[in-house]
Amino acid sequence: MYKEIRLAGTGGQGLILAGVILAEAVGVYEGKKVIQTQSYGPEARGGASRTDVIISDTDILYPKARHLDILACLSQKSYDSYINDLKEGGIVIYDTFYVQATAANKGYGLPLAIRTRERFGREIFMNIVLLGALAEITGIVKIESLKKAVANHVPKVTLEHNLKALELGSEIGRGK
Amino acid sequence: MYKEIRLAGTGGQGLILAGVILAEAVGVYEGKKVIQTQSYGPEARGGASRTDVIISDTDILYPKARHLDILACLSQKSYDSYINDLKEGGIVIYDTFYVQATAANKGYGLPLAIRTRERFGREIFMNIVLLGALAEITGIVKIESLKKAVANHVPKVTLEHNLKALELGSEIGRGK
Amino acid sequence: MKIPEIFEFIRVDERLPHILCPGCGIGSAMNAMVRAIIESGLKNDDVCVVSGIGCSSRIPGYIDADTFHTLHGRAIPSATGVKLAHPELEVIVIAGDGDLLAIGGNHFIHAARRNLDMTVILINNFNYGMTGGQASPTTPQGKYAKTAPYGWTERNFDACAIAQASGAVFVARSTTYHVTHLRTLIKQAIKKKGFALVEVISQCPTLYGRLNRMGDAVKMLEYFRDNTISISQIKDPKEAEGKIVIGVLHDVEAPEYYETYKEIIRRAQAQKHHV
Amino acid sequence: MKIPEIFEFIRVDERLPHILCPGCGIGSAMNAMVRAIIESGLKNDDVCVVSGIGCSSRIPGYIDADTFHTLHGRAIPSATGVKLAHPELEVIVIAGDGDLLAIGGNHFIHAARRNLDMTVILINNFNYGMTGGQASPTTPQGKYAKTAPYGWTERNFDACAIAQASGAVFVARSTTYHVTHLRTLIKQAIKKKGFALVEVISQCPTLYGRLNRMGDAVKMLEYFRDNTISISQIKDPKEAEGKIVIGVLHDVEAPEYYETYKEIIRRAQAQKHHV
Amino acid sequence: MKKKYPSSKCVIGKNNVEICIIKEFCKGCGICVEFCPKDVLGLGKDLKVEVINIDACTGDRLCELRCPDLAIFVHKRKEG
Amino acid sequence: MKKKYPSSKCVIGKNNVEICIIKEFCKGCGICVEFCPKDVLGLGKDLKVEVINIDACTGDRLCELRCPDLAIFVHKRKEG
Amino acid sequence: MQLLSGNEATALGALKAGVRFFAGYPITPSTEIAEVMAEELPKVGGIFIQMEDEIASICAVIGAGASGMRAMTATSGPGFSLMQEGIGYAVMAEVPCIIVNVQRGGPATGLPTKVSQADVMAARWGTHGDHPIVALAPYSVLESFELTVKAVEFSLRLRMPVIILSDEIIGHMREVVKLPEEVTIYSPPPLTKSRDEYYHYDDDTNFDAPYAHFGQGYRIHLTGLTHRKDGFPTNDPKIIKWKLDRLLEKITKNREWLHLVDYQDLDSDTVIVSYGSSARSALEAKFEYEQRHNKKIGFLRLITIWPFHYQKLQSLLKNAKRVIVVEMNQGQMTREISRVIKHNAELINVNRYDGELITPEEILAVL
Amino acid sequence: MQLLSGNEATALGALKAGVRFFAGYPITPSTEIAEVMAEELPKVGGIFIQMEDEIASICAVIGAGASGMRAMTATSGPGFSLMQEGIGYAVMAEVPCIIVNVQRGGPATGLPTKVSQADVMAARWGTHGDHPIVALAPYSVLESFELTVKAVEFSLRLRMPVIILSDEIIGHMREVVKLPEEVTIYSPPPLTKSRDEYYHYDDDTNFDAPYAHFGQGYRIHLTGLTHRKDGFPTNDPKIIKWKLDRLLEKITKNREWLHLVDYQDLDSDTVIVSYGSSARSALEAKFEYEQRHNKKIGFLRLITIWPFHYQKLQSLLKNAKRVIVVEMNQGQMTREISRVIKHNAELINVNRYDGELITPEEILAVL
Ligand SMILES: Cc1ncc(C[n+]2csc(CCOP(=O)(O)OP(=O)(O)O)c2C)c(N)n1
Ligand SMILES: Cc1ncc(C[n+]2csc(CCOP(=O)(O)OP(=O)(O)O)c2C)c(N)n1
Ligand code: SF4
Ligand code: SF4
Ligand code: SF4
Ligand code: SF4
Ligand code: SF4
Ligand code: SF4
Ligand SMILES: [Mg+2]
Ligand SMILES: [Mg+2]
Repeated sequence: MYKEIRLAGTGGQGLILAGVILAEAVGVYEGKKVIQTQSYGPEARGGASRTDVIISDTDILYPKARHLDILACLSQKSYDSYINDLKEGGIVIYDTFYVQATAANKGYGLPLAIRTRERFGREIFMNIVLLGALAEITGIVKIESLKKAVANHVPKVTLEHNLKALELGSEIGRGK
Repeated sequence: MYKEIRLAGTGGQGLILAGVILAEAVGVYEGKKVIQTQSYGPEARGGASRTDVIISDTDILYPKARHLDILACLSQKSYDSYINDLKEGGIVIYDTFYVQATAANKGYGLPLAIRTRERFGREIFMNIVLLGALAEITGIVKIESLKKAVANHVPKVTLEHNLKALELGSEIGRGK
Repeated sequence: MKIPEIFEFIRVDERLPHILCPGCGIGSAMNAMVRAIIESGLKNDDVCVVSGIGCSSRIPGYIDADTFHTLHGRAIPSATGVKLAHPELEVIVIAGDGDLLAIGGNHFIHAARRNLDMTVILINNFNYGMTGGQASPTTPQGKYAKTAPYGWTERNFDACAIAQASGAVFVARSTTYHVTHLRTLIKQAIKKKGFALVEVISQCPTLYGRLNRMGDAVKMLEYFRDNTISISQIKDPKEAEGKIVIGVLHDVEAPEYYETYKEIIRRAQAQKHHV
Repeated sequence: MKIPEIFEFIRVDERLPHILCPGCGIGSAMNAMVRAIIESGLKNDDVCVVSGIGCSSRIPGYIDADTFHTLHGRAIPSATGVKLAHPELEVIVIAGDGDLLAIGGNHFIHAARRNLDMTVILINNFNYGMTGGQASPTTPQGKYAKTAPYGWTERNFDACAIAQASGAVFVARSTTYHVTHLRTLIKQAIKKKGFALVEVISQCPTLYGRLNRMGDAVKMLEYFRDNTISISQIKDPKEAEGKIVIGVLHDVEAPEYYETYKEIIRRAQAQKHHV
Repeated sequence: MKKKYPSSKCVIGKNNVEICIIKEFCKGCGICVEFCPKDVLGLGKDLKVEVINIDACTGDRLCELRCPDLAIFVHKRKEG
Repeated sequence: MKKKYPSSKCVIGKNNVEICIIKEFCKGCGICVEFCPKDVLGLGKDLKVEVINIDACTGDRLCELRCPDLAIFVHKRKEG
Repeated sequence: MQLLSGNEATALGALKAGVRFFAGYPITPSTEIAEVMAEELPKVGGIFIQMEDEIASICAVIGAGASGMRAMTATSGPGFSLMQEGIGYAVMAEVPCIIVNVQRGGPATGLPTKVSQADVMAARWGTHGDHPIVALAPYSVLESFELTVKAVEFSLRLRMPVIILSDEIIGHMREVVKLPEEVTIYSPPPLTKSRDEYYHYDDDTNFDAPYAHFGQGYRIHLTGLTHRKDGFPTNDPKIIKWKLDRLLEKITKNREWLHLVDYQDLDSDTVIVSYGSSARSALEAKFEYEQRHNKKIGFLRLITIWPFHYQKLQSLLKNAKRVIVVEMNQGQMTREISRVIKHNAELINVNRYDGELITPEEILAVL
Repeated sequence: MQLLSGNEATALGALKAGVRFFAGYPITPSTEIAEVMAEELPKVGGIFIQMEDEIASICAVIGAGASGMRAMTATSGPGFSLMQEGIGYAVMAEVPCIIVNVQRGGPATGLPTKVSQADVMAARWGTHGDHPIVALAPYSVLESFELTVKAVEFSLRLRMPVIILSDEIIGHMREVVKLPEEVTIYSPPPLTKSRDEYYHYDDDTNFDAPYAHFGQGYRIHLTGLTHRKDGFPTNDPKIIKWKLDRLLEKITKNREWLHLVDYQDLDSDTVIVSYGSSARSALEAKFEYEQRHNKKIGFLRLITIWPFHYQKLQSLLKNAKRVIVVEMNQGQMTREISRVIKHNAELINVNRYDGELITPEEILAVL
């Protein structure tokens, strides 16, 4: 198995953290080889931001994703930039509020932003919601593993909300 | 003609200035090729200090004196360090207050310090006194040229004293 | 709409929206600065805006004038070169607390000492924004930062006090809540001949605010609103305790550097040339 | 003779006579410093003397203790490393006005801010001695220096005022004429927990004195004697005008850096280890 | 290069005050909304500023002066 | 290396005050000479310090404390 | 097993190796090292201090290093340039300490968040004067940990600064690693000489020897001026030469154990030479090529960047007909390699210096 | 005719070339340059400012250079190390300025009053990131004057900093010279484009082109971040590569006129290569040898130290069977020369690094 995953959007959406959590979930809790990298600009917020996670049974050398098995986009710019890196048969997931899908491979348009706002008032947990949905849709990681990884990476006071976000994502992923 | 001259003593005795004046006198006012270098330590006063002046009719490349035609010493340490660099037949001039001559070539032991103190109360013009004596003894430079060079290098208010010092040196050099 | 006057001084096309976070006070400070420049009667080509590196230091890139984004901490010496080459330019330095007071602290005190005519706008957001929220020389004791996970125990600088002790002729402070006041102070600083400092207390909601649970930009501005005292209102120093003191803190006259340098030129030219 | 006690603290053999000029005040300051160390009850191995580069900075080489001749301007940050590694050592920094206030100015204000326990002895001879008499941040306006052939027009620092504004807890000044007073101040500074500064007004007869026709060392000391006023004697600030104000200028209590750092260690250790 | 100015949307109130918003610049921080003394402004669904009560606007321009993103402008139309 | 101490020359006055001079260290700056309140000291032919009036010395050690070169030391011999 | 970034692993390696002093100034992409140190050092009673700039940071580290602490700082390009004077001091005064440079794009402020390997020559030649240096380049998260432990050892053995030349990719990349529970940690032998017999720079103390530090009662004198074996300044040409030779010999006499290198299939005609993150692309390219063409490609990875061991590399590359140097700069290491390859071997350069990690495809294109 | 030191001649050369801004910080053995500037600049209405340190000095010089002034600073080893970050900025932002480094012994504080040539590599590689540089080494008082004039020209033509690598011997040595009354002084062509058409870093502006400076109404933006042709920051890999190539091409496209070299008798079997003050010893040795042995010795003196023109030097040295590199360091230039000499030619190193000028005797010993 060798899977290349990219999560992309704008700075401030917490995608790098999402990548770290995903990597830890599959790497530490599911025993896979994993490598996570990121690419971001000088902006703390607002600029383009992306993270690549490669999951494999064997050693991973080149750490960046090249032929995407999974692409998740939370901004139009990132969708436009990376949709062509998607492999034939690859899975694309995107937020319907931020992204207008243009590719033939329509993939999964999900109401992540809207549902997150509905639930939490702000988009602050959208990254985690995305992870839940991605887990359900792609099966690349177990929700249980994500839960453990989330617990390692978010402040204790927000853990409950984050776990709820994961559930929300999983609901969305399951089409609910 | 190729003459290598070294003036050596301790920092604060003004020997580097003396070297500069000597170089300017022969170079600018007597049309010779000349090069002047110095060697000194970090001390503003007290450390070893020396200046080399090379005078030639042709271009001078290596700027340091190696086979001294003339050596003038105002400290025992400098005498001991450099007396062996004196050529056969070279001229050594030294101050009798500071230096105990040990070499076979007895050279010219002069009461520079004592006479300077007598005349000026302090040793402050001893460097210029030395130049006067050196000019007389070696004939390497004219007193007239030295006078002009001195005028370029000392504050106006001290010019008169400096010219007197030159005369004193020339007297000492002439054995008076 | 009719084109807002402020846009005459802004590199609107391609460059905006700027890279700063939503609600970042640096934008409000820029807003005030540009209005102060305009109200001072300066035209685009009369001004050079200089900065170091940091979020605050990104401002020059948005100003439609000669702009100079130098090295981290080096805005002031770089601006010194510009000002001495073009004394007719109004040189404005904009700098973060890290840029001006940490790595750039020495240039800051020496520029104040020399009293070369420039206006320095210090955006004090109590942390290093650009690098992700580390402690800075203005981080108050007890606050959290990425390099102060147990709370910051170092004492913090009062930039205004140091500027004054170092020789600045004009020293003032305001906040991003008090934008009208701030604009007036910047105008005064621009007008002042000599080294003038305006410290702007500003919010970094993304890092400092978040790490210290201070709420969003709005909450931070409310804090500035409610915890400020004007220097002119202080009767007993006790009243100022725990408050941000705003207003003109110091304003004196002293010979400006370039003016005195002209005197050197005069003396030198009175003598004859070597060259 | 019986061996003078001061020689216990001096690297007499081979190292003396030192490289300083005849009549240089730095020697007198060293003399006072060593006596202050001894009278503070410190032994050789209790002390580390740290300096940068300059004539003043040559002093550590003569002190029979751990001594650290660092880079130009960097005595304070280097001393910071020593002190934090060995909080039990009495760390004394000795620095020239160029070293401490020009290239080293930033470290100076930050050390004052942090209030790490150290004693800084600033030998202010109003110029860069080691490099041959250039102007320094303390050169008074109107004076001559190798880089001020037409007279210095820049304003000068009051190092004590800056130290105080930056957070120093003990700030004092004396001169090389007032050696007994100086020794007492250094003793107080050593005793003080936190960042303590003693500024020593000192003569550089070879350069500053000569360039400004101030006469020899003796004449310069006479000047110090005749133009000094003790802080305790000033009733009206006018009296101090044009005078060198000596004495303890500032003495307050504030938490020392390492003490507060211990609190961080306590907090950190209360949580569980990662490593 | 010649300067290109962004486009904005403006609304004019009864009292002749015009509020113009450049959506593209607005980051939805809410500062203008929160500190408008007359509750003239709000955040829309797109999380950006919008005018919700133009007629209350006094034209004090506090929103314009505080906006970190130069996204909102207020001016009084000359009467008549 | 073991420490070697320099040698000095000492004179003792009537009042049991001993002044010791390390010629090798003295640079002849004259500070001790000039500021000795009792004119005890002078500069010699070698331009270095020398004691010229030991009996006037009060033992106030001002010379010792001011000497930049650690070249002069004063102490009072214990009586008896 | 933990998911760690290279920067985190560097910090943990340092802690494991006994580093108990960290002074630094934040700079992307190295800052996480400082942040981990700020959190972890107090737990073990160590010192974290954020200094006012990089100059102060390196000086504080030197001060602590000279006081017997294992001390470290971490920075990136601009900060590294500022530290140069201090690094030279540590070389001259022979103070062990660790400088991590997580390379980003330059020159100047350059590309703060993007990768580069363009500080290879600055690490060797950045400070003025003749000076040797040791620099190590990790290529994985685990190696970031391991090489930091090694760097501490090298620095203590040689009494000199050691530079870790990491890069943005390595520093920010996360991998799942199992850090060793125990690592062997070097300590210099105990000082047996008394103060009277001790010379801080004696002829036999330039490596693997005991030495004193501040606070031990040896009353040592450190200076950046040229000095004698007792540490005091001198202008004596003979002693100066002795001193500079002494510094150089630390490297020349210890090349064998200082020079870490990793290689495979060097008997192939074509050998790829690389280091740091670009070596990952190079190795990937090697494997992809071999899979497609059923032909071996040699691979040589420099772990020790400096010293550059000419003889050893010459012999390792002696069979190569084509040497391909893969690096993310304009050819800095290529300059060195050009001097060790056979005269008739072809030297090919695969460079990239636009802030992006070099891709296996770019390397495959020349294979 | 005047008796001048090399440092004085450097200052006078700068004045002659129109340098009207000097910011510096005193350091032996360069200080006389600042002192002459302090005296002379006000006479011609120029600016002398003594800054608080070398970092401030280089930044002020860059500020003035970016404002259209011919600006210069002078320093020595420790100050040169401190200036590295600023030099990188000047390269990146393309600001013309002159940095004089009067070399003394290093590393660290080293030997303040003694000669060295050990900053050759630091001049090339001192700052982080890929960056080209130009460095010129005078070998006489007159050449100190002349090369400063040249340096100003090169710096204006290439829009980049130029380093003058003098040394303590050259700087302090006095010779009687006749300075030229008139020198031709380069000025960049006048700007004809309007502000709307102007790009500060357009494709055709990397050398010999007009460019704007502050205070001219062009509203330029300078940054040390990687930037587009309009000066604004970008992370776009294509543009970054364009920018770094642009910088490099300033050197690669102009090597011919940048590369100044002086030579005699290169058809001899033995050729001595040297530069700066050691070239004086080398030339003396050549003549002494020829006098004694009636056999010619080749002599090649590098005036332009950087760029190092491989092809040209290769062809100049193509007949040499023995190349003797004479320099006062541990062999820095020898590394470069080793790459241009014939494979079977012998490379001999005459080094000295003890603070003393290398003697003709030392060179004669290997001839
Ligand atoms: C020499 C150097 N050191 C460190 C950095 C990294 N750096 C960039 S901005 C910054 C501090 C920013 O803080 P501040 O000046 O307060 O500006 P803010 O972002 O808070 O507005 C630092 C440390 C750098 N660019 N250069
Ligand atoms: C980085 C650096 N810059 C400059 C110098 C040269 N330098 C040596 S000492 C000194 C100044 C000395 O002045 P000060 O600190 O006042 O000491 P003083 O000699 O007057 O006691 C300078 C500029 C240096 N050694 N290192
Ligand atoms: S990180 Fe802080 S200072 Fe920087 S732009 Fe964001 S809010 Fe503003
Ligand atoms: S130059 Fe001045 S400061 Fe230096 S030793 Fe001489 S008198 Fe003292
Ligand atoms: S203040 Fe500006 S950016 Fe913030 S919501 Fe209002 S218009 Fe938008
Ligand atoms: S101008 Fe004043 S009243 Fe009108 S919207 Fe803005 S803040 Fe509100
Ligand atoms: S003060 Fe010291 S050095 Fe000066 S004359 Fe007296 S004994 Fe000699
Ligand atoms: S101890 Fe006092 S009285 Fe005696 S010689 Fe010294 S200064 Fe004069
Ligand atoms: Mg800040
Ligand atoms: Mg001084």
